Amino acid sequence: MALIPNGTDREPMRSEKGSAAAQNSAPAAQGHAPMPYGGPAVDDIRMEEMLLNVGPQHPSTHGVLRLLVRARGETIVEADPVIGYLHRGTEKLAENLQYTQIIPYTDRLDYLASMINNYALCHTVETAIDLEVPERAEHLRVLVMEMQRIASHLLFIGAYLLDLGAMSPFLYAFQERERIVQLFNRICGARLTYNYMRIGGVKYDAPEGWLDDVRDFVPWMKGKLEMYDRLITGNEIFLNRVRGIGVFDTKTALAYGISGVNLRSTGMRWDLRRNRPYSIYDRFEFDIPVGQHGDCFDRYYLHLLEMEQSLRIIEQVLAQMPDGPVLGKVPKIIRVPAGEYYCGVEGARGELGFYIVADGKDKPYRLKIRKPSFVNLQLLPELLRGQSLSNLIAILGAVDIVLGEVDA
Amino acid sequence: MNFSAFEHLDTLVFYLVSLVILVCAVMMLNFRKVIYMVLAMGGVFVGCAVLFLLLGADFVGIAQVMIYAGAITILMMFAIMLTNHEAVEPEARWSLQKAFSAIGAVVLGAVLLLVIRSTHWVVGDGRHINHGYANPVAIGLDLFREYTIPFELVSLLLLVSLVGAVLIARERKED
Amino acid sequence: MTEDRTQKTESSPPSSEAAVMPPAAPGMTGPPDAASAASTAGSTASADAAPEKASSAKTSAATSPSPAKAAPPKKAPPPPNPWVEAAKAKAEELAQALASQLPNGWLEEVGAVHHQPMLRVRKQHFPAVFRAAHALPSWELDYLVCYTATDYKEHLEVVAYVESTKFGHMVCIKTRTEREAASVPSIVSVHPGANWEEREMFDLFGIEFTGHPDLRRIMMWDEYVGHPLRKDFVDPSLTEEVNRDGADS
Amino acid sequence: MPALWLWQHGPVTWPHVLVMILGAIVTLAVTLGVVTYTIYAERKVIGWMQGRIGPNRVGPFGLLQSFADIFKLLIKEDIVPEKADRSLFLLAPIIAFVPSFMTLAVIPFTMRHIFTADFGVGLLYYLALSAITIHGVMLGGWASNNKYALIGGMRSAAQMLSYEVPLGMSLVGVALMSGSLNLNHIVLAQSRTVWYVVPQIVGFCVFLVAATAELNRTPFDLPEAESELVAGYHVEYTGFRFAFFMLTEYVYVFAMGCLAATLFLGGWSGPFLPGWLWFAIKVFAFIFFQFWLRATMPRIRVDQLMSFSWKVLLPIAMLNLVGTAIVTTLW
Repeated sequence: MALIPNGTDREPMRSEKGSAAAQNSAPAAQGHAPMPYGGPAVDDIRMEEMLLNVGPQHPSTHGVLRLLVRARGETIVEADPVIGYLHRGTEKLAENLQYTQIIPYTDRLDYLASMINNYALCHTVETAIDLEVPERAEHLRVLVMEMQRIASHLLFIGAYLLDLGAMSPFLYAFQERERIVQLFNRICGARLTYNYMRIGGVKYDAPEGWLDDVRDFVPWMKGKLEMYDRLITGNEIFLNRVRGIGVFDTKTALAYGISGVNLRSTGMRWDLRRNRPYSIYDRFEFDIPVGQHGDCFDRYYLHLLEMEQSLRIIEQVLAQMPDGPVLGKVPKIIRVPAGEYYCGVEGARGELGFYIVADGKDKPYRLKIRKPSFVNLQLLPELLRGQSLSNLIAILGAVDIVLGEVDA
Repeated sequence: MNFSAFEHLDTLVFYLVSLVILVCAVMMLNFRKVIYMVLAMGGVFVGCAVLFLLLGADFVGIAQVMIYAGAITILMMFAIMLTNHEAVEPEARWSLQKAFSAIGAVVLGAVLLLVIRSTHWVVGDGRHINHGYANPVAIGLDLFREYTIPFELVSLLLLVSLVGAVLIARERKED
Repeated sequence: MTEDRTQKTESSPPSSEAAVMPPAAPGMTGPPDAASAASTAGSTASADAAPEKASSAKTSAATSPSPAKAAPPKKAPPPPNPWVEAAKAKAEELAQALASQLPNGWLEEVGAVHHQPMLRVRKQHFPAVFRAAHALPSWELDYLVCYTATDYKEHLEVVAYVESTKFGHMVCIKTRTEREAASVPSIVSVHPGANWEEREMFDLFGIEFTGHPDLRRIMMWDEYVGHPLRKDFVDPSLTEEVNRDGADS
Repeated sequence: MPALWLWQHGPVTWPHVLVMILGAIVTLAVTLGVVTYTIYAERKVIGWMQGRIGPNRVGPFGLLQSFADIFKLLIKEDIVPEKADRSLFLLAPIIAFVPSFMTLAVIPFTMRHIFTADFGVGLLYYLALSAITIHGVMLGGWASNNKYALIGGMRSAAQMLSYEVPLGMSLVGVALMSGSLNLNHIVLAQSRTVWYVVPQIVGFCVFLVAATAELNRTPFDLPEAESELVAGYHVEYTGFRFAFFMLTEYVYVFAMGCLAATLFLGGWSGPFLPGWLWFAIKVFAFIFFQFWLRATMPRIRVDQLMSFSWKVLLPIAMLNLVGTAIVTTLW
């Protein structure tokens, strides 16, 4: 956006939400009061601020995010994310639901990584009631979670490249993702909101031949990853747009509670699968790739590398997949003893945690979801401040948020 | 009016285009919105270009479209769209100054008319009115043979103004 | 029903005979057997080494469903749970370390939530505790993991889990505020990432965070009345008054 | 009879006018057909490149898809936003479209200008006319009273103006070699020697890049970058006014293809096949190249776009021009 029309006091996209942000920022957009000696000073004309309303209906805000951007010339003075358009009150709803009934609601949080959401909740409840999960179930869980991570990262790469104007990677990514989704469809009968996991295991065992198909999937996917690497990583235009853009360091990231790829891109080796081991991740060998510069390119590239590591995990899971039941001995009605429990797992976008306050009944007294997208999104205003408007989309895309999760 | 005047279609086109130019010019003066004025002015430029074409001065006509209708009008639009200004000009009011300028304009018009009437114009058949000098080769030869020094001087002038513009822009930026 | 919740939380969840082979509590990187009062050595082990240790000891790694642990929960009064004891000891240790930097009366309770050390502090000192804990050498609680509130009907409780990315400690720090005109000092100055979480609590619980740079609603719209996550919240659209208005119009 | 078509060499008479109108109609019909199937081909080709099928529902192989789309656009409601500048909003698509179609008037589709004009300064004519379209785009963006549209319009204008300079510079090399600005003469000169893509390869590369930018196509499609500006200058347009803007774009793709074929690829000249077929093949090669780019490239950033034009493309074009001038003089 090279040419920002200074001094347009027109406001075609009004704030639907009437938020304080809009009201606060509006006077700035009205322009300065006339100078006492007549016309405005030259510098005033040049430096007038413009209010740009990005979203909530905008192709690149990945849902219903709205960004109120105040720009001076080409430079962003302040960007204020306005969220809540998709707020469904999951935490409140959960207070009136039995623990098992909450699982389908978690599907709708980060709808690109439903399996991991399922797991995070089940894991927290299992930790709370000290429930044992059968081996096979645990293996199946890790299997689908890693596949889910690949599916989610694929979508990130596709959507990110689409944000940057390349159309094909999006469709390519969807083809690869489709294969994972088909596999999920066969194991749990759904393509997006799986509701596959249960407290104490998983709902269905893998159907016949399913594991073999996953086995076929792994080398195929490896080839595809190589293709992505060749297709995208070396593209000069792409590199020019993402290198050195949206940089932040580990200190900032930790201060803001950033997790996931966003944190690892700064060079911090922090992955809950290693740092706070859960499930059976300690049995597998895999690396935690980290970035060096903390820029958008690192974030893009880490997604690629993480998919590779997920494939490694899948291979190992398949190799040691045991037989047995897939659902443990679970009481009919799950009552969690009074207390407070917090468990975080490494979601596709960072630390996904469930905090449960239980009062000994079959429903949580309070359920809080530690939403990685929500926390990561907080950094966006910092990243955008002082940046040129043209980088807005590149930075926003690389933070990788899912609005279903941000708004919960 | 004699219909035979329109036997030559050129003449018909000439009158039509002249009408368009005059209408555009009058509209430009009457519009209250600056952007409309620029657009009307663009209409005048294009109309003049057509007149050049009618006279067989292809190169001049096209250059007119390219430079005036293309570059200059766009530049004005940019200036208007990028700067803060009243979208609508205030209503014109009569003042002494304006009265004088009106008189001045009328006098100028009269003088021009007189000069035009008193000049002896070469009348051609509408094709070769300027002796084939319309084609770019002839113009180029003329420029570089007969008028080399003025041409270079003009170039120098433009260069100076270009550098000046860059300097002014740079000084502002450092503030 | 929940008045003595925090007291209850100290009593361990139904435990197993895991004393023989105790699985690690989530977030606790120190090996459970080292979790005596002198667990400093174990917990100051470098962050890189700790997970390695955890992963090498397969049985102790999985948070709850450790395959080695087979016995069902007992109904009988549970013996003191080793992880809870360890967490309490760790909390004490932290409290002592922090005490020198904070004025008297900052601490209200030391204990454990589930398997994590817990400190309940007076709300006036809430940010100061985080600042001190962040600066404390050998603790460096620099990462705000989870930050939220709960409505206990008599009071509101603000809960924060902070973690040390260097040493791997995870500590729960709490404070309480009254429900009427609830207010807690903001910790945004220590953990900028608390910004939105505090806005969310302000929005959904009605807790005023004093010193917050930009306290306004985040999920609900500005004209919205009420705080949905409070237990006595009734959806205004469901009340009779609104319905009658709707019928009239 | 051929004299009838060559109206430029004599006074214009009424039969000439009829012939002119006929020529315009035929050219319009051909252009509309080409545009319709360019859109179809684009969707199909990009579909294949992305492992999709592309349109295949309307008519056999989806051949009538574009007609269905056009029909849809024609029967859609013509919405004028309330806060828009109504008259300019209505006028802008016309200002944009008319010059685009007029540029085709000088394209030598075949050896003899049957339906188009044999114009002495055809090359300049093309450049001049295409500059007028910028008015339409800018006014459309401004009149919509929408910030995205305004930014899109501004970007578009700035981009088209910036790239017109290297584009023009790259064409001067061809003009120098052929010694003419008449497009047909340029083709003739090539058929006598060699396609100018060979001696003017640098110029051709500059031309390709500048033309892509001039057409606002990937990777230079910033004015309508949907991920940033939603749709750019025509974001508020619907129905047939939107169709006009789309038509303008694709007519320019066609026209630019014609220009590339004429100036660098030998126009209608070629062995065995009839001239018009050669011309069509060359034009389609250019258009296909545009599809290919669109399926491959991400979008360049706007500041990079500008500096690329002024700091990279223009110096190269200049050097090429100087080199060509030296070589032609010494020859």
